[in-house]
Amino acid sequence: ADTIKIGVAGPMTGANATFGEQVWTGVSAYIKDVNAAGGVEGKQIELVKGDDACEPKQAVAVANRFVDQDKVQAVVGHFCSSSTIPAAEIYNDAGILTVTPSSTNPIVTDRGFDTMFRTCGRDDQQAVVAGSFILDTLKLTKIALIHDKDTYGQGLVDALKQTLAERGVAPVLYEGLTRGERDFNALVTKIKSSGAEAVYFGGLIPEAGPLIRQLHEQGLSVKFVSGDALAQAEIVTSAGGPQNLTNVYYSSAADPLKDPETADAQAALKKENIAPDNYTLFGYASAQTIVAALQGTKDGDVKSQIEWLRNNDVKSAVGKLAWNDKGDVKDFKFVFYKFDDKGTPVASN
Amino acid sequence: MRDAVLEVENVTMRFGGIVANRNVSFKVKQGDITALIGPNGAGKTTIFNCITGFYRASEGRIVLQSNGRSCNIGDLITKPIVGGSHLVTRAGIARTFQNIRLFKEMSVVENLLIAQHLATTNNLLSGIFKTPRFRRTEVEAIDRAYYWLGQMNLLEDANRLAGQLPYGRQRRLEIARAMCTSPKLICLDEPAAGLNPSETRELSQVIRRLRSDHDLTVLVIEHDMGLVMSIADHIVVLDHGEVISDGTPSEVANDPAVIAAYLGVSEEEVTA
Amino acid sequence: MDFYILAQQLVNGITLGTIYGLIAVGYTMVYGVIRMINFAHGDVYMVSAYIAAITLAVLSFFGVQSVPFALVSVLVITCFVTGVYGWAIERVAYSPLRGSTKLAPLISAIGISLMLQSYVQIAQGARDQGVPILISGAFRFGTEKDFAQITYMQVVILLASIIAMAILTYVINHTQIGRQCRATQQNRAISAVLGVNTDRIISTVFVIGASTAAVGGTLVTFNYGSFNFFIGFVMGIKAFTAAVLGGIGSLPGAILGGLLLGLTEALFAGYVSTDYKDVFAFALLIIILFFRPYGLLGRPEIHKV
Amino acid sequence: MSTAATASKPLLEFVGVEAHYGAIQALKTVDVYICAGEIVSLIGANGAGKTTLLSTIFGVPRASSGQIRHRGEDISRLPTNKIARRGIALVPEGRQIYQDMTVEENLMMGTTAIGMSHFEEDRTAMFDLFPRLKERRNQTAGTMSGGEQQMLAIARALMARPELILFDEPSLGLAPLVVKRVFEVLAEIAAMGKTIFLVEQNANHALKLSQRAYVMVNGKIQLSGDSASLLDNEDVRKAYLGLH
Amino acid sequence: MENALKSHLVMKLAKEALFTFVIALIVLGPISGLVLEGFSFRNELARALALAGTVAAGRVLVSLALSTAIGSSLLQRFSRNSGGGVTVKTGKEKFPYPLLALVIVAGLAFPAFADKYYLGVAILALIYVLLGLGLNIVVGLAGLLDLGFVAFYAVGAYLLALGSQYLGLGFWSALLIAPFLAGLFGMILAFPVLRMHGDYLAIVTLGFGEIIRLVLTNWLEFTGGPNGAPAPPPTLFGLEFTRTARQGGVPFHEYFGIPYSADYKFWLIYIVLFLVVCAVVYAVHRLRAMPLGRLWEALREDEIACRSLGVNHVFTKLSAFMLGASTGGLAGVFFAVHQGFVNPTSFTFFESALILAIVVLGGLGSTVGVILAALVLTILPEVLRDFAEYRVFVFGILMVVMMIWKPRGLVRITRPAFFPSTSSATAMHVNQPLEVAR
Ligand SMILES: Nc1ncnc2c1ncn2[C@@H]1O[C@H](COP(=O)(O)OP(=O)(O)OP(=O)(O)O)[C@@H](O)[C@H]1O
Ligand SMILES: Nc1ncnc2c1ncn2[C@@H]1O[C@H](COP(=O)(O)OP(=O)(O)OP(=O)(O)O)[C@@H](O)[C@H]1O
Ligand SMILES: [Mg+2]
Ligand SMILES: [Mg+2]
Repeated sequence: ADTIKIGVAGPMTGANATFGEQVWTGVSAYIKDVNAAGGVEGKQIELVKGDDACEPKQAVAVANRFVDQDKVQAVVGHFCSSSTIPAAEIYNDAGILTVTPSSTNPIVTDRGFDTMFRTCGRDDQQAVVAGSFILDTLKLTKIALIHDKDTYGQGLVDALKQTLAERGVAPVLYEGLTRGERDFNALVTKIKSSGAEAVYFGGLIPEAGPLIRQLHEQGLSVKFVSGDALAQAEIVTSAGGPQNLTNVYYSSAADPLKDPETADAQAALKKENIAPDNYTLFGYASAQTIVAALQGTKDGDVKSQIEWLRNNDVKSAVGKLAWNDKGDVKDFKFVFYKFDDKGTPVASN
Repeated sequence: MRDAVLEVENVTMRFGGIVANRNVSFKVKQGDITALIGPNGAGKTTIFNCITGFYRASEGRIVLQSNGRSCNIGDLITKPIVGGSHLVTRAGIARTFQNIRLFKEMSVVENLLIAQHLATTNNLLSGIFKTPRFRRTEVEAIDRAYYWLGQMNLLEDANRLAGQLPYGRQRRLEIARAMCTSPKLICLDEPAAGLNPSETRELSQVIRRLRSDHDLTVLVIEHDMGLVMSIADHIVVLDHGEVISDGTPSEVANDPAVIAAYLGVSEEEVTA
Repeated sequence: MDFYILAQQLVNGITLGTIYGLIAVGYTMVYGVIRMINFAHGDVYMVSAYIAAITLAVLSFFGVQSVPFALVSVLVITCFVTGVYGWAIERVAYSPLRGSTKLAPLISAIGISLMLQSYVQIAQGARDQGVPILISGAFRFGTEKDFAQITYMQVVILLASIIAMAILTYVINHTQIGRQCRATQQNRAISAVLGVNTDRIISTVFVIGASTAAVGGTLVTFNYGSFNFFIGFVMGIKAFTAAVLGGIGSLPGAILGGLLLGLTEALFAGYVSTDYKDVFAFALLIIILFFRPYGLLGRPEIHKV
Repeated sequence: MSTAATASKPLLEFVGVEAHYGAIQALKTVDVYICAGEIVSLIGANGAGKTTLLSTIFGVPRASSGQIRHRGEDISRLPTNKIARRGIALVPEGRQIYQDMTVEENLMMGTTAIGMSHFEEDRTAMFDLFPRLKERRNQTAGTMSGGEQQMLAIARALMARPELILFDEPSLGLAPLVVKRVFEVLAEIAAMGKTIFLVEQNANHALKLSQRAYVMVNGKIQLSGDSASLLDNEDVRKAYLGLH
Repeated sequence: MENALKSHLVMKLAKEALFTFVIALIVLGPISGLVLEGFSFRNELARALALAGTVAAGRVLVSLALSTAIGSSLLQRFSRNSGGGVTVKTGKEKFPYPLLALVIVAGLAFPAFADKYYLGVAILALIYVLLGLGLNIVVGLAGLLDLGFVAFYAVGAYLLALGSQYLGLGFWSALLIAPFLAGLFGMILAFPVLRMHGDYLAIVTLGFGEIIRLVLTNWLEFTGGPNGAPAPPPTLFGLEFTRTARQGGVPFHEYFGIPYSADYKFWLIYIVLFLVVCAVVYAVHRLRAMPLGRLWEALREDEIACRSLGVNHVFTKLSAFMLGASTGGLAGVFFAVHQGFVNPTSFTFFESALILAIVVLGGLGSTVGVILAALVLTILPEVLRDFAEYRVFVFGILMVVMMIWKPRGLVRITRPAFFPSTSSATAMHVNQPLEVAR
């Protein structure tokens, strides 16, 4: 073929469409530059969009389509862990390099599929960081754990619960809320009556925003800690404005914007007038990873690509990435952020 | 002396505050055609519904003598889990409705086959694998349906949708359907309503034939006094939910209470 | 302490329940006239949330400062635009199906629901949106540490809902148009013969349903401050549940059903488990319908045989 | 046929009307006219198409060809509710009262075409005509007996102060006493100067009451003429009066 | 005269266009014209005007097309079409055996020509055929509006996933157990449901479906919660379809000494599924000609009349629920084995709605219709992939359009004709009493 096809799979429709959009934006921004610079080995890269709406059923269809119809050589995706898990099996069978920008569930790489890599962290890594942040930095021990009963959120909270248990701390509250709802007042009152000093929330903005706002409205001054899903600009509007974010912290990759390694990517995005949203960066980084592997191996063989990724670093939009044998990023650095009075995230401590 | 097939004893039926039947008692004798008449709203349909198990009488009891056994309708419909009005049909009472209730989007024959399901329902597998026994019962059921269509003069409509039939034919089909459950007692609620005089005459012959050829007892509600007077052996008159008269046609027709409440005219004028 | 927690949960439940009730009204009324479960209703509510936020943004762009004025004008404009939505949807997707099977409009409604969601997503983006806090502060009862509160916004919600419901109840029970609605519900063919413009009545009902959803949508938007194109789904199912709980077709039933559902959720979440609160709510629904097959205030269809 | 009507201009006129239910043709080139102040009856066997004829006036089903003229205007394409507002009322087959409304609300609905201004007055008149309804004014109509419902249906139609009233088998399922009463009421209504178009199975009563009549067979008008002459017609007597 | 007519038409069209434009502007204006950005907005009014203009122009075009001769004749045919309902066969129709044989052969040969993507789509389509057939028993035949059908689908799918995890069940044993287990769930649901009428039944089934999904989501220890549970791949006589044996057997390709391909697994699933679908189609076809199937339909038409004929409506409904549920359970097993992984997001209310759409679009009660509709509604979203994010939008529009085009479904229902066994049958049985099981 005279082009190299790369599939980009994620939720382009449905409840999580906003993330799919970000990943797509990031990937296409990078690939555009690569193509402009002559492509890989003189071949242009062609992107194929696959919408799985975060449904496993569609994820499998998309994966089969990528493999059999579009004959892609690599895949960025999928977004949700619950989509990545069934799809990874198909890519692995077909020998296609797969890099997910966002599936943090440990199972994704723990199943021993060689072709599976991720540019994001793992829930259990993030949980360890969160545990020590709450216990050691904030020095709080009465913790309420709230999740959204979804793969990402619950995975994170359960891992944290495990971490806390290892430190001998039991949560004062462990509850799951329902995605799509907006009224968490009952839960907030329950948090209040539990006497929690910190709330750890595993979930996404649509629920995190109202939860933060309602905590404020009911006059609770607990610390609100959450994961990398909060690294989105709309948390400010969603939570009702910067004044509600004073006690909010979230962990995310070490601020890519500050990392000198990411300067090129920053500039590239800025040139295109693209907002450096969290998953735009991870999408960008995933695309960089794949292109790097393709350029580094040249023979088009997936085995050597895997080998190459295990042995080389990639300078990416989220910092320098290196992988272990499972496909997880080595020493993925999570850093905690809080918000200044304009609602811009700043590294805490 | 013939036995009573059905005994209605002191039945009272209330709907909230409204008393639709008060202390109604009458007997239906084996092989008789008994007519139930009375002004609109007298409670005729309501007592029918009690007899056929669609309502549970608030007080009193209704007893059916069938195959040498007597069964209490009230007990049948209140049996736990399996109970219900369908047991009343199985005990031998069939009925038609004041407002026709056919399976409109099914064919005429299918309407009759459904009425025979008790004889034809084999187990699931025999039907799926078309066992010989299944085929035999199915053929028998179809033949029986055609027999009743012939009896009711509906043969040419056999494979039309029931809902497409003209009203008069729908009435007859409803009777044929009821007959397919092979009842001991058939309850007809205003079978002649909407029929013209010649059709009504035909209907009265059908009813007579049901009684004579098929050993059937008939209980009929009707406002057409011509029909009632010509076929009934026995008439029960209800007014305001109570029995005001009970006897032979001539006794009832001359009962001043009945004339005042219902007929409004003397008997001669009615039969003329 | 416990007392305040209980009081707080009651406040939470009642506020939530009122909103369920407002949205449930749309289901109940539409069901009443054309016996159809309007599955697109939740998404009409979602659209109204967007319209409310857009209106507010436009008002503040033109420098409107007064909060009561902003609130009232947002409410009015949102009701109007959403009402037109209700009207248009009925014309386009349901009225051509009049007189066909009962389920055809149901499927059409599902199609409309997908369309609305997708349309809003494409036009406005998938990300979460928000509105600034307009009214803050609360009435507090109790001590500095132990207290129950009702926010001013919650008070506004309750007042607005009560007013909306009172107007609606009056219209349905005591005006010509209300009687015509009920008549059309019971027997459309004969109503037309008596001179009722049944098409207009059906449209009216859709407009009323959409407008009450818009009241709900506006209040929710101001109270919770955030929404996205997907909020219609969960709210739709909840409100539908409330409508059935109260007896679908019955206006007071919708309110009662909403309140019951809201309170159940708040108390179960507060005292037992948030995880299983929906399981409990649905189980309660099944149990109530088992003993009252027509809902709490629903009138049984008369089975005069 | 329609030329016969030139003497007094017909109030309602069917000119070559046909109607279909899906593939079934229910009316075949029907020509019928009714002049103001007349009582005209239509008799025919079950399924002849009598009800269909009445319903096409209101456009359900729509006439597939031909015209239905009211005061000389073609109304066959008007929406149903507009037709009602022209002073035509129907007492439908099977009563069709509002089951869940009270008797009184049913009467209120009857005024839809003219508004509520005469309601009190007309209601009193109806209660005089049907004292039974007065007793039951707050009962849910669906729980009343057939006869009571029929009276309510007639009263409801009268509430619109119509000029032309269409009756579809008003005696169906009624006790003899009530049938008598209904026909008395029909006569009273006629005496008020209203035009009546009566569809009946009860040919005897209908022909005695009306001035002119039509006989319908299989969707076609087979016979028409003075009621008195039809009463003497041998075929009519045989088929519809049950006499030999 | 001619001119007057024309200008009248033009006036009418202009009015129509203006009206549509104004309505479209009110409806579309705010959402597509003013895009929210933070607490402020971005002006896209040009887009809104363009959209409203397009809508108005479309409306005018449609009106114009309909006012032409061809258009109006189309419209007439269209309205005729939708008016028709059920018809009875004449009894002379020939059963299309050659066509049937062709379909079966083509179906069996399909994997030989298709790649994995087409095969995957075909498997999904067949799963929905199965689901449609199951729900058709409940909704189409018995007339019970079930909005929680997905519950039984979930039961089947989780049976395989959890069964293999806890009990060591494999694909084949799950396939055998699933109908019974799902049927049992159907029975549990049926008891509270059967007292209810019409739409109350709908909400209770919806609630049941949600309860099942919520329990699957919340009961972390048992079901794996949102993370779901893996489902084992199928085996054939103990041979596995994985690259290396995992369930303690021999891999298929090693046994036959052929190179490994992931396709074998899908071939097996497809063939088994196809045969199961054929069997279910046959069973449903038979059921409709059996007393039980007829009773379901009678119950749909008039429950009171059924009771007056001695039909135990409770048991009859129960049987419909259970058989429908069983079919749904079967479909679930295939889904799980095809996905290799199940989690609650596959069993949302939307899934129930989609299955219902299949049944309604197919024509309530029509088996052929359900099959067609299932194929259309599963293949359509795949075809629409080229529309990218407009996919769902277009799908929604098509759903509405299809309903308006064929409100009674793709296939018209016909009723079988029956004839007596002999011409003199009507004279028989005169005094032969019916042997009724009392
Ligand atoms: N389900 C019900 N709920 C309330 N009242 C009822 C119900 N069924 C009947 N009634 C009342 O009981 C009385 C008797 O009604 P029923 O239908 O038995 O009269 P009927 O004698 O059959 O009259 P008709 O000859 O007009 O059919 C009526 O006044 C009616 O209002
Ligand atoms: N909704 C319908 N769909 C299909 N066919 C119909 C429909 N209504 C009536 N028909 C058919 O049209 C024909 C005329 O029916 P119509 O009801 O007008 O007769 P009718 O003279 O009023 O009879 P009846 O005395 O029984 O009231 C009948 O053959 C009937 O089967
Ligand atoms: Mg009666
Ligand atoms: Mg008629």
